[in-house]
Amino acid sequence: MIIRLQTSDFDPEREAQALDVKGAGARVSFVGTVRDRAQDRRIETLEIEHYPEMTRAELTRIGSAAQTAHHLLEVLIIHRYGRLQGNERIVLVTVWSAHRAEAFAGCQAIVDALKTRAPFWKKEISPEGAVWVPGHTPQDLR
Amino acid sequence: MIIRLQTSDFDPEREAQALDVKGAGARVSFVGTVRDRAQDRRIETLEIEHYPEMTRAELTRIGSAAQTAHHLLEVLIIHRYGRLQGNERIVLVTVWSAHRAEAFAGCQAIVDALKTRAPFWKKEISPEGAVWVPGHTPQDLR
Amino acid sequence: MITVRCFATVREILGYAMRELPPSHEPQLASDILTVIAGERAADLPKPLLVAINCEHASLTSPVKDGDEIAFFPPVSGG
Amino acid sequence: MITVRCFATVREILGYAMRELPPSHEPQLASDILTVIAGERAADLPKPLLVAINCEHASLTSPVKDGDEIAFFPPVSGG
Repeated sequence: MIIRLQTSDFDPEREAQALDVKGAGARVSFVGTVRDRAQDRRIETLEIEHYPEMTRAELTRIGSAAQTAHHLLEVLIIHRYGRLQGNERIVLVTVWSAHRAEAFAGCQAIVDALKTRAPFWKKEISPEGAVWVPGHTPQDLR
Repeated sequence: MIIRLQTSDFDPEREAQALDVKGAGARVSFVGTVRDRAQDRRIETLEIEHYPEMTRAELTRIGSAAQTAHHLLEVLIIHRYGRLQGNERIVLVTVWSAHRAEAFAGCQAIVDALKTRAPFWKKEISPEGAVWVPGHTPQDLR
Repeated sequence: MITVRCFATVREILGYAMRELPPSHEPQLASDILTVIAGERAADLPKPLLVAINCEHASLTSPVKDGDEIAFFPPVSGG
Repeated sequence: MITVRCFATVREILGYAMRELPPSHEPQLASDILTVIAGERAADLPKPLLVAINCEHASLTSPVKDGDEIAFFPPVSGG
């Protein structure tokens, strides 16, 4: 499993190729990008704050849980932080498995968990000002 | 919507970048590769036969149906045919949407439909001989 | 004319990929075309046998008319 | 010592990202730490308020001991 937290952009295909996973019939990737509009505001910049030590630990837990639950052969998670512009890539989740159903389920489980459990917070900066993006609270943390 | 049928390999990221879809927060990709083993046989070559005119028509129908059902902003399907080696890429399905749940559901719907509706047939060639891969029959075509 | 196309195991069993048939004067179904082209070898063909007419999935009970292209093939495995 | 970390709106409201607190001689819960650091401003903090202890999600009723790192933050939005 590869977990990377970085400020710089990434090439999804090059990152996946570098892992060179053999025997996987299916590979599913999710790429999340910064939205460039929210309601009627044009988003100039997205500031992503995170809790570095916990982010790494939590992403590792999320990846491991999905790997076990969905029989994934390999998991790659890259998440950016810092200042991003509209339409820039934020996150890559790529998983490999023998069968397609497991790959889809495993990738989606990781992306869903990222949204609700990974300690990132986003502030959207538009010409009208800065707004924190409302977060998500999973049932077990309420 | 882009549908491509070809004998040559492809670079999933370059193909996706070329489409340059704006306003999509989520992109989900499926890459299918040739398995290199089946039961205990080592697969040397996979021969993919198809029905070119119908393949193009059917992939267009499959992509359009998913685009409507899952609010996809764009759909890219590349499927190879001819002779492939173990671990080579066979198929790429990439979809873009505003939200992640739609992107996952849309991509999976297309991949599932490919398996049961797109007129491709595969023959696995191993040192022990050639074996047609059993196909799938969707409920409505029985 | 009616164009008949055969793929995969159907092509291997019947021994050709394409042929043309003159249309009948009577209304014809896909199953009638199959009887003409397969004859006694119909029993050797894969089951289920899939049918497409003019590049769309159809069935053995679908009507076939002059100018149509009809295809017979085993279950598919795309992706 | 107990390390307290604050993120996002919690950091903005309380005005710092990190501080250290001497541990109490009595058993302490996360809610006790919150009372010490937030005081009257507790009402201004986001609801729900999330808690992590030693980089794992926890709750306001989780125990905190000497050497622990406790963090307070609003609901997250990764991905």
